Amino acid sequence: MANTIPLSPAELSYLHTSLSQTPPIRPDGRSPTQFRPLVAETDILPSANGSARICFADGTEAIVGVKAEVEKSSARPGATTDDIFKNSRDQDGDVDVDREESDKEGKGRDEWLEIAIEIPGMRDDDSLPVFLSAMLTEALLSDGGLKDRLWINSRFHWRLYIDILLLSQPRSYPLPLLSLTTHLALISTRIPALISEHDEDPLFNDDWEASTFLYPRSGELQARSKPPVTLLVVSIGEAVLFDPSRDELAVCDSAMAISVAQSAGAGLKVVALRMIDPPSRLTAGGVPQVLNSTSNPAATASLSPAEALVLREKDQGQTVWRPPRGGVRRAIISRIIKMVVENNGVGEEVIAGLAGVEA
Amino acid sequence: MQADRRRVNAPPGGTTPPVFATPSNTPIARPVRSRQPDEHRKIFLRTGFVPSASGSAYYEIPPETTSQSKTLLIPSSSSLKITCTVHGPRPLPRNAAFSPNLLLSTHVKFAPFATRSRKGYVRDSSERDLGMHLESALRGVVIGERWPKSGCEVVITVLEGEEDGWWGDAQGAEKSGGWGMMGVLAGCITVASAALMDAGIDCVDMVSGGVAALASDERGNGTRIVLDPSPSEHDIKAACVVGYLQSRDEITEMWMKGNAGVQTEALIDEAVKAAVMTRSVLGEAVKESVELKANHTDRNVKEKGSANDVTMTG
Amino acid sequence: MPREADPSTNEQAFLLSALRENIRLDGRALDAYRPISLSFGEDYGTADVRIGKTRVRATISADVVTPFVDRKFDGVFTISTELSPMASPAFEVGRQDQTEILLSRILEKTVRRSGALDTESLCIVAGQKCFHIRADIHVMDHDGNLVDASCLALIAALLHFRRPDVEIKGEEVTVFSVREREPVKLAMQHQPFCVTTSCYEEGTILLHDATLLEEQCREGDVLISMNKFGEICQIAKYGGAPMDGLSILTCTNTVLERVKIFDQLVKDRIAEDEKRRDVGGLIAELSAENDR
Amino acid sequence: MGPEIIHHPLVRADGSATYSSSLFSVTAAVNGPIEVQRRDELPEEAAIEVNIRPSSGVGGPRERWLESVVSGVLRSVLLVHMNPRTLIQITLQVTKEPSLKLRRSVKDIAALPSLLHASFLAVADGGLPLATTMSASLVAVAETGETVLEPSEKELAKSRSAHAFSFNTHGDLLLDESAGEFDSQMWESVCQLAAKACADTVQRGEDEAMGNGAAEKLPWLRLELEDRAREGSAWRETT
Amino acid sequence: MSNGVLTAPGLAFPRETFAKLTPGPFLHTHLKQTKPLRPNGRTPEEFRQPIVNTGSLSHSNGSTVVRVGDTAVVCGVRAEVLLASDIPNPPRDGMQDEELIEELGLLVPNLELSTGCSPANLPGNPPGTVAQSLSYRLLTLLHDSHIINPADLRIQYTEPPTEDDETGYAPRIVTKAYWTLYLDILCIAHDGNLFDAAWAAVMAALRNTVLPKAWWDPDREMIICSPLVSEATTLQLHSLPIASTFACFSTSSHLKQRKEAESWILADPDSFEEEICNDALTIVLARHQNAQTRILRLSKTDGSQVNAEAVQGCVALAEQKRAVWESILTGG
Amino acid sequence: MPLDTSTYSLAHLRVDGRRWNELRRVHGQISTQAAADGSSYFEMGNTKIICTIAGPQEQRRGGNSGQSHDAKVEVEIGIAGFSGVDRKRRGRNDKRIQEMQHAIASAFTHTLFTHLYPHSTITIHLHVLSQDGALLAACINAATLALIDAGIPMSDYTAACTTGSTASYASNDEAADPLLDLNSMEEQELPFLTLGTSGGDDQVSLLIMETRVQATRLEAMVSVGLDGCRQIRSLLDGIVRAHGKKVLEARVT
Amino acid sequence: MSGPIPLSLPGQILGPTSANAIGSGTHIHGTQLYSSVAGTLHSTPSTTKTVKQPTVSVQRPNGAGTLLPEVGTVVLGRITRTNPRQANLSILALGAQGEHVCRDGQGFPAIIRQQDIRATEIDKVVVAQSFRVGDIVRAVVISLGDERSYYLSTAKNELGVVMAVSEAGNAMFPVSWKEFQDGVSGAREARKVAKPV
Repeated sequence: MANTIPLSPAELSYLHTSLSQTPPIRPDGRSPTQFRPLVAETDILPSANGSARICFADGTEAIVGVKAEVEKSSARPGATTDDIFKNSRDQDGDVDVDREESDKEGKGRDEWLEIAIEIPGMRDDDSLPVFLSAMLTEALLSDGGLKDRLWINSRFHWRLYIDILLLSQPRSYPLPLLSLTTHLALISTRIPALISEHDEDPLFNDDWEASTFLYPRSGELQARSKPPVTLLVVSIGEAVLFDPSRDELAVCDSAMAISVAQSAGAGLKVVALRMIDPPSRLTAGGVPQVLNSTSNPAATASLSPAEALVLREKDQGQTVWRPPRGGVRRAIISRIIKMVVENNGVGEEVIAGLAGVEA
Repeated sequence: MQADRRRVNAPPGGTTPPVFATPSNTPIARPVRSRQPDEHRKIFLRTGFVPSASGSAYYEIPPETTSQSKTLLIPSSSSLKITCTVHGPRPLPRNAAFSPNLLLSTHVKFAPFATRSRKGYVRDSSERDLGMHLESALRGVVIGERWPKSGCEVVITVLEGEEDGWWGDAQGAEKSGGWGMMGVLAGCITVASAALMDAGIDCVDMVSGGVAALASDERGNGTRIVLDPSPSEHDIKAACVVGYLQSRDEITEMWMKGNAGVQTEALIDEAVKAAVMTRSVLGEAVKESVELKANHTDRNVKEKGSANDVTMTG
Repeated sequence: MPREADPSTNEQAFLLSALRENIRLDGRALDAYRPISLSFGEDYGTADVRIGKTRVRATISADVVTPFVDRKFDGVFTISTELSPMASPAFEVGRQDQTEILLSRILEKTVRRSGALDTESLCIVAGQKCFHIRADIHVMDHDGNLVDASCLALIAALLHFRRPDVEIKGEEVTVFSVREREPVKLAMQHQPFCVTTSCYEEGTILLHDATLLEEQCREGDVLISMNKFGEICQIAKYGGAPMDGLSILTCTNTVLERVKIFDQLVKDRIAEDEKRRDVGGLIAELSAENDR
Repeated sequence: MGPEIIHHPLVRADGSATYSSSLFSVTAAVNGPIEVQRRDELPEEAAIEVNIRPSSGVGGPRERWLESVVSGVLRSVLLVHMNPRTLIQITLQVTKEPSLKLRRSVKDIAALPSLLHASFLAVADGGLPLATTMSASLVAVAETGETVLEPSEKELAKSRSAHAFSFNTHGDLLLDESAGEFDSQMWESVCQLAAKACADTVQRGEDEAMGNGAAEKLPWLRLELEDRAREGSAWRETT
Repeated sequence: MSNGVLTAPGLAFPRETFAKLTPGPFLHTHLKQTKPLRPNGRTPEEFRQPIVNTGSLSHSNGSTVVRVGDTAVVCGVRAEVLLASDIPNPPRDGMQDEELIEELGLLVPNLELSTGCSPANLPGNPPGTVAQSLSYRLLTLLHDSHIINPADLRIQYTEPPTEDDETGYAPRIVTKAYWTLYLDILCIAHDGNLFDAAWAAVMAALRNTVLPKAWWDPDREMIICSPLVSEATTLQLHSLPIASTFACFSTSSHLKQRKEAESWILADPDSFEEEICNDALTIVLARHQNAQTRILRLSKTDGSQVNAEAVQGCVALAEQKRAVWESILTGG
Repeated sequence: MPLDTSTYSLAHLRVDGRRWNELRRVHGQISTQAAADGSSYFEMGNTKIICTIAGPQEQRRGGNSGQSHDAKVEVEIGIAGFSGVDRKRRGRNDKRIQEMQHAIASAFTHTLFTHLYPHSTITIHLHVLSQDGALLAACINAATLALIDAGIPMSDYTAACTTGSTASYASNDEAADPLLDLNSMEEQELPFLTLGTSGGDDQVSLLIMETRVQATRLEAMVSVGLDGCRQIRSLLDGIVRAHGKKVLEARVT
Repeated sequence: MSGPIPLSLPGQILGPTSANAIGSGTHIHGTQLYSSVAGTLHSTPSTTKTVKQPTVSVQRPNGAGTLLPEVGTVVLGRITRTNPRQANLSILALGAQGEHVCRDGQGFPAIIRQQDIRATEIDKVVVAQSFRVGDIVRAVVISLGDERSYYLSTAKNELGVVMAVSEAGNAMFPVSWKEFQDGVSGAREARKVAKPV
């Protein structure tokens, strides 16, 4: 993360100790699984197929616009011709393929979905935007449903552009904000109804009322047709915190982004998970009392760098702050996964919360 | 018609990769996994092939020669060739601010000829993303505070990348792809780790990469978990890469894609197994180079010898 | 890296106080231009313009390309303005700065957008082949008023240029080299020129053809492009000191006068040049029909 | 016809010159010694930056290569150690090229002498400290095997090999770019021919038969330098 | 002496340190020995032997890894199809065949240095002057040497006689497309004299470049290729030009008398030598079967120490090297 | 589809039902975003802009930029991919956008009291959410509001609008009538200019025209534009006062 | 050395911290001492009474002790520019005899301030008479300095210029604590000379 942490070693170790209590004491008094309050609205842009805006209490604000355009499907370059298409493989696919979708199943392509993230003061090939869009893309693609729904006929498909604008300088890691906004925007996204048939050039009903939702709401699909959400989780000692603030990120042992989607059984499934390099690793370590040249110059003057190192090492971040080393234990990871996916766990809570927005 | 003014450009007409048609009389079969589900492909790893760099390493998973590789121009099974050089610790660039720790930066680039469809010269988002993954894998390992106000670049060139799927498979590239990338990442983690050792930068452990995948079981339906999957051999549903520290049983980097459902944790455990296997190779390679250097230096003390004759083992 | 040094406070004060008495440091009248010279190169399509110490050279070149998919019936016309340290050490190689962006934008609007060059006439086979006319602006010396000079050079060069002749037989397209066939002129629809007016003292003092020093001291400027028929092709007043609407309108009149002079100048020079290289009256013909 | 030299055609640049041969015409501008960017700074020398701009289009690998060749020659001519930690910036604007279509390598080689002469004259005009005077010449070998000094477009187009040479006043070989097909004897003779041609441009009263235009250069340059010196000391006499 | 210690009192630095602190004198002390020996243990006119390894890249039509000492380059050849109809300004019939490749730009060599191959080359940067110059030199040399027969790159099609043209006409053969060869050269490890290595890599890669059988399919209106190895053809090269590069180390300086200066010519310089040497001389020799060797390219830049005789000497050395390398490249 | 320009005459209505001298609906909000030093949301018809201000703050990537001691005004325009009819992304270094940025920056450099903030930067971020004509004008108005919200002293509002002229430049008829505040469809068909005023009594601080038009028509266009700017100015003023009122009330209670 | 040297790889346990004092190339995790570099394992018995455990350290095989300048490190560098207040140099090698050579081309940027050149009569020091661009200097690191340069000092006898080239371009040798002499012309030039060791 580009922006540097404005906290002193003392502050860092204070935060760390208070957060590693059980239960952890968060600076803003939230419970470990609690999210920060936010204001949200959808369908704010006439020119887009779907849109949403979310504003966090700390003023960070994001707008997402979804636009769908018809595009001619191109034959893959370098591909082989018909002869090979014959021995296409088993059409296994997911267990729960409903009729209406089945003919499209497996026909969608990754490149039909394009996510672009703009963050003020950053070029779009800076690491943060790239990382974020990669994370959101793989979450959306992981359930084949979405891209399959983009299939129109063998010659044409929808191209879905998701443009994500962060309107404010990234105060904290903007991932949750962007993910939630995207979720809302996609839920509200509508696609014109197709009136042409089969492989002829597609014709659409220009009546907006007739348009269908990209994530169908009617019927038994209800359960499975929700875009995924990506949550940011950090671990500090034994504690696990959701939607961490910047300060909390600055002292965490590990951070990970975990994307969940609703699966048929109304339960949640993990569709993507990746660890994030926590900014805490770049923080400055504190100076142990024994090494404090101002308090006891006599002692420190004689010390060679090697000896100083030894003393630091011995301290092991007990008395003063030391940037975390190593990674995270498997036990914690599986605990996090559980907290997210379990029935009425954090994941469901969040999705339910967002569902309320459209009302 | 936007020509790159820093390179020799393609003819203005623009070119397309060849399209192949297989005569129907020559059958083409998807390569089948010959090794056990929990068996890793052979890994070749060497360090110190770029003497001018602080550290360097070369990583290779040689392709398995199938019957078709002789008859067909198109490679049926995929392989992996990765080089890595480490420069540093060295002074930070002029514009950089003071940093109390080692600023480790990673850079992953595919060679234009590394994949079936030609790669561009500038890093695309997937390559940048790979770099980020690697960064989080390595930053957890190096003891940064021992290297104040200095930087360290880890540069990786992928000469040959894992396939995303089976070329003959009409849907291969269309099903949610990027499986190859995960194999590449595992390789990057291991090779970078070796190069860091070679550079002599303090690390809490030797991090090694491992992949496992949840693939549909070729024999009958259902799924099974396989180590070190070669995407061309499997129909992958979900996969997981880890950067694993064996001695502390910790994970510095994890990347999971697809829906593993209830098997999620099993998948992670398998990936860790794979990482443990690569670690042994890593250990061997590093030991070897250490011995080599040790003898070399005290030989240098005795009779002066050119620095060139013993390196270049890769 | 080395940036254009700002004039000293005294220098500025001196220049301004002189202006208040309608005196310019080089003794010109406020609306007067420095001596202008226009000359052409040996081969077609290169024009060399000097306005005082400012010197700009425009070179036109043509080659055959495939047209853009969205404009099947148009040829391609691009103007490149890359400033080099030759003009002033302040210009860095390969880094486009404010001056360059504005220069290229103004030329773009004045010449391209106003349809001075008939791009449809550059089409050879719709959607397949067309000419790509490329104009390179080389600023050799920078002593202010780059825009006017560049625009003048560009128009002159375009008028002077001749593209290779083509022949279409069904599918077959033959592009003849200069040696094989007499190349043909470009189809110009009108000749716009740009005149920059610099303003001082809250827009009360207006002057033309500012030198670099005068540019550094000015409060704002208005760039107006017109052709001799009194059509405005472009106006650009980017912020700066405000001036009242009327004085802008009056500006256009003085600009028109200046544009007519430019137009005549180019015409004469072209004529001279053609006389010089005229062979068997062929070109006389061409120019004749061009006047119609 | 020999080359045509316009001295000090530009106002802004510290030194400038335009050199036109029958093939190319190049305007060179020199700024320097000027402030250098920290990353290019050399502790004990002046950095030399050459920038070549084609008459139409933007520069590419070809220009970068020509630049490195030209700067290589200039470095052995300029007394770079006299202005350490500065920059000598040379911009070369090509304004005329052969109209005939030449093989790429031939065209490049043909361009070198013009580029070198133009930049050297500009550097001299800019009053930068020089270790020696240099001159360059172009030779082509026809299919028949005969050598042609300062060949025309047509001769180049038909040549079997093309050679660009540059020598300094001591007769040291500063540059040779030869391409085509030839053997070492041929190269030997071409080299001698070129050396002679370059030498002629450095002695007064050279034979006009030579017709090598660069010949007029040195006396002109010498006079020019003398003028400069006189101007420089003029104020002494007056006071 | 031999381990390069200068006659400065109280100084016994390790070789490496001396090389770093005072490279010039360090090299000088080595060369001014009665039997000049370079710090890298080679004699002045000694070349490094290449190690060539071809066909290792599965996604390339042809590939090589060439190692010369500690310089290592990888070259991959990728063939793509250029449709004749896509060429905006196709060559006129008048043009002689051998210029075709240059005219159409069918060979596209690009050398990549920002691979971390040395501390000086930062990753991610676009090609700098050095890389661009090298790429361009490779390009022009490829054109000048005429090693590839343009016919091999043509994909032709025999048009069936249409009813309207009277019978007895020979069926018209048209070139529907051309093979374009992308030669990407990655420098993996950089220890001097990149050009020789890169050129050798290109040669070796082209030698084992395999082009699939390709034909025009009038129904699909596209070029179709056969994936069968049996039907593919290997590229034939007319000759095998070899490049030899020399550097010159000289004690001359503007501060000293010219006559005081001594200089040595070093064959195949490593990067340490390239740093402190001035002149650079590259000679490219080619030998057509049972003809005598000819010079394709001779370029001498960056200095004033190498005179004509010296050049002739180098040509002789280059010929020796050419013979050796040719056998290695063809053997390998 | 080309508009039938004949239908334009002072009597008739425009395609969207407006009269020739009628502005589209203008709507604006102030301090919409807590995180920014100043912010605004501004609509002209279907053109929607969000503006945020950062600064005055210390100069980024330090040092010799700006030899002058006054604050430096920087503008960053981001045009959202979904803002247009069909989706397209503009690169940061699109020259048209850079030109707009320059125009806006130099317009405000003159009205803001930059001398109060030596060696500092005032950055204006403009996010274009939806465009339907008068893009530059809308940006300027949005920036004015946001700068007021940021509390940066200025000599006066800068208000901007566009004016066009009926009958495309081809025909030379004198019967051409001026039009106020064009939408994107009209902009495609008719010559138009963007006018920005500041400092009262018709002081033109910005005037940009990119289409070819007879000089004789300019006068009419400009005078209509000046009138339009007066209207805009008062609208902006209304928005500011309303907001100020709200704030004060909030204080009281 | 005789016999196979015991090797150690990062992450390898070297024993409990209670029984081993930590040395270079190692780190502590929990109660155990771990290796942190790949290299040769050395255990040196304690010298002082206070600590009884042996110090365990892992040394990098290529003999490089430190890779970075630390406070107290003696370094060798070349002067790149001088002004009346300070001399800039780039550190090329670490260690009194430059045991570890910096791979990187330009080396670590460093500064010797006027007051750090000499131990005595600090106020009288003239930078131009102590260093010239191109001199090779032996100095000690006194602070990590600012974000750019390390701060060095030559305020010791054995520190200062060790190699220099005269204005005539010839190698020189030290003749006094403040002068070098041109080997050819015999001309003398002022320097802060390092006492030959």
